[in-house]
Amino acid sequence: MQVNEYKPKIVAFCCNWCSYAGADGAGSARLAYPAEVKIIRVPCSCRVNPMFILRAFQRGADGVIIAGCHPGDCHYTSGNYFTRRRMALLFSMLDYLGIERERTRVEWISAAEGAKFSKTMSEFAATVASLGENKRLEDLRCKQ
Amino acid sequence: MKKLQKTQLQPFFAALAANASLYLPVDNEVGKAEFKKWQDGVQMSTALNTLRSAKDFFFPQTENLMEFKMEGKRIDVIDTREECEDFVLFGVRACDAASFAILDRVYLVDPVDTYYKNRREHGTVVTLACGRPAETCFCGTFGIDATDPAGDVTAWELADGYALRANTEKGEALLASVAALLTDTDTAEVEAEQARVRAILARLPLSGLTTEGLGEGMTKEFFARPEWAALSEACLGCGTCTFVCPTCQCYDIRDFDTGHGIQRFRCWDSCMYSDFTKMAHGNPRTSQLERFRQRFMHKLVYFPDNNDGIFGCVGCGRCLARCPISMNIVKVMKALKKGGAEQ
Amino acid sequence: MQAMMEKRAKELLADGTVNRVLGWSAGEFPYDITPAVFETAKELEDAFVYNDFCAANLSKYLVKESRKEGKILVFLKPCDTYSFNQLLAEHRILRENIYVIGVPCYGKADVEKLKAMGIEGITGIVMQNGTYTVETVYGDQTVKAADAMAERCLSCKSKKHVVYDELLGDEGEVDADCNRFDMVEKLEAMTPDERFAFWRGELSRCIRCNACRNVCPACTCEQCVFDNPNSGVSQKAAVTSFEENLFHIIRAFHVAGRCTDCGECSRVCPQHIPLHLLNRKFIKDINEFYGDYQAGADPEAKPPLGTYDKADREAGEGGRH
Amino acid sequence: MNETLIPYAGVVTEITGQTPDVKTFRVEAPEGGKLFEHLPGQCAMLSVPGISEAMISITSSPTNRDFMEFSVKKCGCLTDWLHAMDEGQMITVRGPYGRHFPVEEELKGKNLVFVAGGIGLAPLRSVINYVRDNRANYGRVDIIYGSRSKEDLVYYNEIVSEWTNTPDFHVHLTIDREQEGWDGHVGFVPNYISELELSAVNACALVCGPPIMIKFSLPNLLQAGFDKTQIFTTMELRMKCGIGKCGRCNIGNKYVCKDGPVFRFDQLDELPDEY
Repeated sequence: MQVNEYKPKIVAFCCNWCSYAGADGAGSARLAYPAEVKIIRVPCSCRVNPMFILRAFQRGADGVIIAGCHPGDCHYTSGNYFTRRRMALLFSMLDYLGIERERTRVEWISAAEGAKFSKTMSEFAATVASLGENKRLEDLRCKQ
Repeated sequence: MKKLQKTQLQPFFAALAANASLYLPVDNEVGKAEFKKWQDGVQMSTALNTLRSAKDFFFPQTENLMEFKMEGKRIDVIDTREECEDFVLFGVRACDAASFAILDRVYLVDPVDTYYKNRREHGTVVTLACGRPAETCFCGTFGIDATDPAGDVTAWELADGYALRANTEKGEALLASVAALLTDTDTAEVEAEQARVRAILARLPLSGLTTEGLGEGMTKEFFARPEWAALSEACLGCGTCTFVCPTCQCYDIRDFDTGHGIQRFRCWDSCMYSDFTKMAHGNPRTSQLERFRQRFMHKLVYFPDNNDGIFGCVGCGRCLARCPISMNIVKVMKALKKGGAEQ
Repeated sequence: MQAMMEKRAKELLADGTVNRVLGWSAGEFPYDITPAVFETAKELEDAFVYNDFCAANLSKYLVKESRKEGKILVFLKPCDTYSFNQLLAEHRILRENIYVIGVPCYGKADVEKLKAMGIEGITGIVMQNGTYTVETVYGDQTVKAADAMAERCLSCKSKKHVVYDELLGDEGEVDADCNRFDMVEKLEAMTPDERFAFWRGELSRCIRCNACRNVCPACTCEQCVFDNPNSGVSQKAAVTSFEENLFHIIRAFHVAGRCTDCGECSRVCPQHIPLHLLNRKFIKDINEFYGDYQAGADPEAKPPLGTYDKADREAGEGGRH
Repeated sequence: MNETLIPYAGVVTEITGQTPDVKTFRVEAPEGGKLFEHLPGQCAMLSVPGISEAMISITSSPTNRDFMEFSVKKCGCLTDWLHAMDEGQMITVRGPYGRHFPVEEELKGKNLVFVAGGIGLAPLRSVINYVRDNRANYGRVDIIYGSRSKEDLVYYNEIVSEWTNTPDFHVHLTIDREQEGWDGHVGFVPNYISELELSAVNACALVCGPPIMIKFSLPNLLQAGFDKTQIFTTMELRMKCGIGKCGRCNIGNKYVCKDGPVFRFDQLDELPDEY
């Protein structure tokens, strides 16, 4: 009998202008990234409000990553700076509540950084995999 | 009448728990009483009453009603009801015991709410007469005797033990199941205890509060009264009073999409909330005054109208203790009566 | 102080400076005090009260009251003035319709503390010289006022009024050494498992009555996200532990950088959940990450989440971790 | 034991556009036939799981043995969804709920005056078709029905092809404003009542429409000689349970879902003026 290897589910919120294009870049350069990473395109990383992240966990995500333009390169000038502050506080709060902080991450990935995209996602997926299933922010109703 | 020695309390709990889940008031993390499941070593709280009422056991804050499987254009309705397990509620006070009779008048009348009925049938209620009532207590206003509560079994705490009296068949069965721990006794000790507590009840600050001038047929008299404006002025529109109330019975039905089906659940609702009556094309109760009025008119007029004069309040005093702005049914009753007297 | 306040209120009503007074109204017992609007000297005489149990922060009522006709007098305790300033900064109240009288506060009492001492059946409380003589149906008891002080007042950040038109009594001072972050630090020092267990224990008691939200002077949205049926968040029932976490994280997050730490959320919680510990965590983090900031201290100050610095730390970086 | 909160699944077998924002949905049991029996004026809770549940009046007559019909105006999440769906889709239905029009009691043997505005004709249609199918039991029938425009008249085809051809049925249509291609009456329903010189002798009136129409129609019916005990209406409020337990649809001590939705006007006078 074959034992199914645990694959974490990962939601990646990607900024339309850089990280999403970065994912494209990874694809056209044939750089692999884990299939468990599900990308949700957002107009800017600062579009992601804490509710999005929590709901992703509710709906079965084991890890959530937000990928945006490098600081200073925001298409809307300053969006990612706000993201940085908000997420710094949110992540700290999750940690305060005893929820594994490694399940959330912010990364800056430009349109040209296909390789970074691929590497970051693989790394993040591995980190989340080592944590195992998300139990502390799960919603039992959504489990099969 | 039976008697249980104080030293036999834990064995008594153990014997009850052997036949059914036993719930009783237990002090929680912050030193407040709440009903929790008994297991070996759990001590009963000495608090007068639990923070939340006991209604949860029959009308829980949330419960799944049914599920739906959706496939293409097809819908399958899945009845998820299950037979509830037998359970015993120990240490319910007279006020909460009276609230069950009020909930029954809503949920057991045709068409019967089968979810409620199921739990009601499987629950055995052991009440505990009050020994040290608080200033917020006013169950006497509604004709409830704190020294002789209803329930399947009534218990009185005495100096060296508990007196127990079965009131129903369920109660008889319960006492029979623990007969080995009980001895026969007469009513003298209980009567002395009742007399002691009745003397305290008479001295409570709200002991003089009556329902005179309230109740059936008073809709027209009270509905347009000017007092509602001042009474509701500070109301935050939260649901605290509703959710700690043992008789508040309104609910909402909502659907939750689990990703692999739809769960339809029921949860407590509050008439104090702005969306309680909101419809697609508008809200008939637009101000907090209207919502506040609805809550108290329901308890003091509408419910008696539809239930042979029985009030929708049992005087447990939880809203007096818990309202963030200290507005409550006693203040409302007094203001309506005072306003009436002045008119 | 009560007599002095009542006198000033009557004077200001009489000379037409204001047409209403927002204060506290006596209740059935010595401690169940309700915020109320008084319109006449007679109403003030009948019910106006100011004592150690006047805990409610009146500033939020001004959102509604300052939009009514005429000017309203409001009595604000030091911590309430921070909420007032914050509401002002957010354009939620109309300053020109409000006359603020600052009133001193030496810490408010919490009747729950009396009850926790086993004092029940309270019929009267005589407050004098730092002691409470509590009259009960079970006999009188004397308690030190300090022993009955509300938890939030034990770590009071400031006895200074940051805004007023008139001040009764002496001006107090900001207490930079207040130990209000002690409990937050204690939690931070725990292991994640301990923290998780702590918060599950606390938050699992939540009954989603929304009292914390509705009382919060920073929660003044016309429509709350939790009231939007399309948000997929149920407003009135924490069906699962997830929803309990979600509600409290989002509630605290939405007031992060705006919460003045008035402590009303914890005061009103019927389940005694220490909600202020969530808000204080954000306040402490903001201080550590972006420099000391006290919401409401200065209505002109830039809110920490409404601004940024290019050199800000990265999310998840640094600190204790 | 049956639980009234648990609905039946029914199939929408036919969807008919009535006006730009009203559609009529024919619902049958999956095995064919009706999901349950009802009486004219009663309602049912219609739902699409995951969207919402709402109380909708049953517009078909109980004399129809094959199916039930619901006419729904597009005005919220559930109704938007219903309007967007295709035939063959299943929905859930539970009921019947509420008190019906007293077709076998007070209304029997009487002359009937129906007064309706817009979608308000939906609950009355159930009575009208019941009367047509039991024609001998009732006297003269007057139907006064108005809407904003000709396009907004629901059941227009049924009215002109069937109702007007029923013996002693007198249909009076009106629209709010002049419109090309309309040579009928123009004006508001309440005024039309006065113009028609109706007889209140041995008659009952059934009124349903927007609150403002009901408000102005009532005095004109009273003027025409009707007593409040001769006038019936049907109401709606937000409902969740449909059985008088969830606590939100009350007006005073009456629950619209259980004690209504059909009320006689003298009964409404007993209730507080909440709405």
